[in-house]
Amino acid sequence: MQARVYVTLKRGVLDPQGKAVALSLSSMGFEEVEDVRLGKFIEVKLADGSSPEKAKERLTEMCQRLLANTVIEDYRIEIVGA
Amino acid sequence: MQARVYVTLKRGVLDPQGKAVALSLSSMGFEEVEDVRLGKFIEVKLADGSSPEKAKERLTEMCQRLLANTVIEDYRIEIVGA
Amino acid sequence: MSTEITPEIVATHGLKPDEYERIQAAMKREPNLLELGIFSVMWSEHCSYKSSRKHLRGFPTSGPRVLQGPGENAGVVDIGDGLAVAFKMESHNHPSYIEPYQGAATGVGGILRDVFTMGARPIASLNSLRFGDPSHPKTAWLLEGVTAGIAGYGNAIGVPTVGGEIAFDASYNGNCLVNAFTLGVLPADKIFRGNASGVGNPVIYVGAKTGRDGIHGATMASAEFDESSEEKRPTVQVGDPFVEKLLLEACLELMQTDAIVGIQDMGAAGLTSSSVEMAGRAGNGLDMHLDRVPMREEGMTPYEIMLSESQERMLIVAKVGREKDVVAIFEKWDLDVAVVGSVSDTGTLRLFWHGQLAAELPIDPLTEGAPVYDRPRQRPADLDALQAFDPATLPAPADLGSTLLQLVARPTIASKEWVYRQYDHMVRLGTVVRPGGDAAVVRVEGKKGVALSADCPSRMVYLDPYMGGMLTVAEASRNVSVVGGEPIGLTDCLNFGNPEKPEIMWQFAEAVRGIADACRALDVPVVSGNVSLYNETDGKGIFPTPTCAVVGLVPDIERTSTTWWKEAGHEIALLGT
Amino acid sequence: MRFGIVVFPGANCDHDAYHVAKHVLGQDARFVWHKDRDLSGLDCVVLPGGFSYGDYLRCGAIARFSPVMEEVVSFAAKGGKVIGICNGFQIALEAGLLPGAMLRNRSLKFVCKDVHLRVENGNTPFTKGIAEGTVLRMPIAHAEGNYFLPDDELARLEGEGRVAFRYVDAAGQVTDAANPNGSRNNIAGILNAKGNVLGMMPHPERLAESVLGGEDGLRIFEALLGS
Ligand SMILES: Nc1ncnc2c1ncn2[C@@H]1O[C@H](COP(=O)(O)OP(=O)(O)O)[C@@H](O)[C@H]1O
Repeated sequence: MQARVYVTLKRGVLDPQGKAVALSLSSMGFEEVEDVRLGKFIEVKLADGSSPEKAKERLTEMCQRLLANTVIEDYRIEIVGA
Repeated sequence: MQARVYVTLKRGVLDPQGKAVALSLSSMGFEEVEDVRLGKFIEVKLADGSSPEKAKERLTEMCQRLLANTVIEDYRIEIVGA
Repeated sequence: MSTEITPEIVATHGLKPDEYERIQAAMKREPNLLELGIFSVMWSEHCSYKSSRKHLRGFPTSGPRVLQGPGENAGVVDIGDGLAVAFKMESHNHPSYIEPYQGAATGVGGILRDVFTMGARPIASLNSLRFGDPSHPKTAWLLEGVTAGIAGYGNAIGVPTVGGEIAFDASYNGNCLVNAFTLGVLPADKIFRGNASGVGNPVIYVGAKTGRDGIHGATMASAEFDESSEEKRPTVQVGDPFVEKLLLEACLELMQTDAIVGIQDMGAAGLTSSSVEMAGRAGNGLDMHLDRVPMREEGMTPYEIMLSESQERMLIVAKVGREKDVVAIFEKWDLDVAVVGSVSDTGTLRLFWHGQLAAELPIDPLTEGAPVYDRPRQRPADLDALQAFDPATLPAPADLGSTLLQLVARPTIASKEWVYRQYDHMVRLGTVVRPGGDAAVVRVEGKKGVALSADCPSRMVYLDPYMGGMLTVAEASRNVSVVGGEPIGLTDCLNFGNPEKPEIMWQFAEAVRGIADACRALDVPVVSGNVSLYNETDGKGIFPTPTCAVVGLVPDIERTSTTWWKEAGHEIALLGT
Repeated sequence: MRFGIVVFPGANCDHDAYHVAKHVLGQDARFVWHKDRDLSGLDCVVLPGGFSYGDYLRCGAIARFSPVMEEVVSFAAKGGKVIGICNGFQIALEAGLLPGAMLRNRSLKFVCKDVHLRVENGNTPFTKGIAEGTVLRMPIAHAEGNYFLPDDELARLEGEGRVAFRYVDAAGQVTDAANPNGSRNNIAGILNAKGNVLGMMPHPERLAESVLGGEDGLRIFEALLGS
């Protein structure tokens, strides 16, 4: 089983990286770029044998404890290939 | 219009961060974790007025030139909310 | 702005009922919410030093070398040949406990700004850290986050982190300490101050845009923690060392011109403290148009703009007609810049929002007129028992060798290489004596250098605050002198518990008295410092930790000494008692 | 010799490179602003260390789009000498001046310390007069110096003698323990095919004065002067 976790900065939290990337894209000629936010994309490979529900529960715990910094970040979990 | 870009390390390129995360997860009691790969999740807000096809083309160019380093990284583009 | 000010609103602003009465008296009317917010920030412990001010007056703050004592963004000491050094230490304890990486990072960013606003180029940083028991579940997470945050910010901006200290003790379990020090060099005759002089001069905002970061952080830092504060998590400030590096270069470039009369960084309490303090020092007033402030988010209110703690921002007062020089330099460095107001002779701070007057406050009550408390003090009842303990009554260790090994393995005593390896301690080509010894030595110019050390034997301060205060100064001065530096100035960061408790207030007053007496004895003036109170969780205070950083002048950097044994056969001597 | 030191926003070793070129070596040196394009009269362009654009997204990724980089690429194509140090090496990789890419250090931490380098090719403008096999002490200070190149290209790089320096122990042996970041084949510095572009993670400018602890780094600059 495979899980995908998307970790993004909370709304309102400064994203220095995104800002720098947006600026650089528009100075490279991509004027249509209005905003860029940088987050993490985490692929987790899990041992088979558990249900998608159970897996999601465990992933939530992993996010809370390690994968995301919940003071400034939100996360979203997707279970694939169950 | 909004685009999402997923940048991941190519298979075969060692992922020191992913390895470290996998190790700490299993030492925290998440023994079901077999492997972790860390990538980037980039949200790009685009000015309206272009087609999703055109947007995808532009995004591909952004990835090739800046968002991904194709020596070590792959990327995938999703256009949403057209 | 028509919110009615209820006792609850007053309380959530950290103001006591009698303080609110004083505000009404000073205003001669009810304040509105924006005005209340500004008072709450200016009268917070963090900005007003209301519990500590009385005691700090006992420090010796002058001397032949002192060019600027306490009261400015940083202290400045003459080092001869037309050069001076500016330095200060600041705490970022509460933010670091909530989000260790960003808390520590923005602490470094803040102290750097304090130094380069004086016109000094930062050349070295130190930090003094305290964490809980190594086995406490949060300790490792805090330690990793704090050191990574210091590294992340300091390395990126390119100022070497050359030393510091770290200690672990259970008293810091719920309240880590992160104190950051920076020193910079400047021409002795070109010191910039946070002064809004010259009626009619433009007030200019530069740096990063304002967001809703850490609103109420300054009042939070002055309130004791309880279980729920981890829930209440305010919007944490995120640092951007890249923007700060641009801000540093742009400010120093601007200071080469004669376009500005005053400059101050927006630290905790952001636009509020910078504007009020600059006006206060000059005895002037300020008019500001808040809608002209560069904003990062939509729908921000004047209240949020005034209380935001967004990082990497500065307020500048320029000479009339020189606005374009300021704008040109900041645009060159891709930074935001906006003329937001002007200096007035009204003695009041007037804030406008799209042309409407949104707040009008007299400056004096906000600064000089802030409350000063002589809080009750009492010697802790258990101190006699603690002091009566005679270590000689302990049985001698059976195996001295293994006891020694156990001792050197204690995290507080063990090598800190794990930490300083993560800090770029060599950038700028100045680090003559690297971390790992008693004090670092950094080249200033030619053969001239400075020796730097930050110390605090906090257990000693706990057992005897007066003696502990003296020992703190003695230790830092000794560390500086053994590498070849003559102590010429000191900055402090006084970390204590809740000053409303008489025992804590007594510890504070005694420690300050000890520091002051030792400084007098060693002829080392206190030129800057910072007070961090309410370092308590659930009623349990930390060890009193009045950290001191001493700066020593090294006349010849080729004549310094280091701690390690050099060669077999050399003789070993033991000095002192 | 005339050195030009590029100033990228966020670079922080630009003054260090300038100091060594100008004050330690007594050579002509000038800064080149990243938005300028004038490299005329320069013999050697230095891409200095630091955190250009905060190292955001990837180290060097944004800086390589600075206007000056187009000129640096053509300067190198015409045989001009270019040395990229630390972040400058990363920028050179992103710009395609040199092959490969940098990954995070395997420790995942920033590491600042002295390491030992072995000179692998003594026949370059940057190592002339230093015998192959010479061991030099030099500081590193980076979080992403874990050099990566796919197998086939790595074999070619090695075969063409384009590895300039390798991390070794004090005795000059290539060991895993002496590898501070996980770089493939302990690679610390590489050359382009023509040999006029050098990228290296260690900072030669940081050990160029005895009062700072050593002068091994100076040898690279001295080799340049003699070339
Ligand atoms: N937080 C820190 N940051 C940088 N260097 C540190 C830090 N903590 C300790 N060091 C360095 O490690 C060395 C030993 O520290 P410490 O054991 O606290 O010294 P001492 O016991 O002599 O006061 C010193 O050189 C000090 O500067």
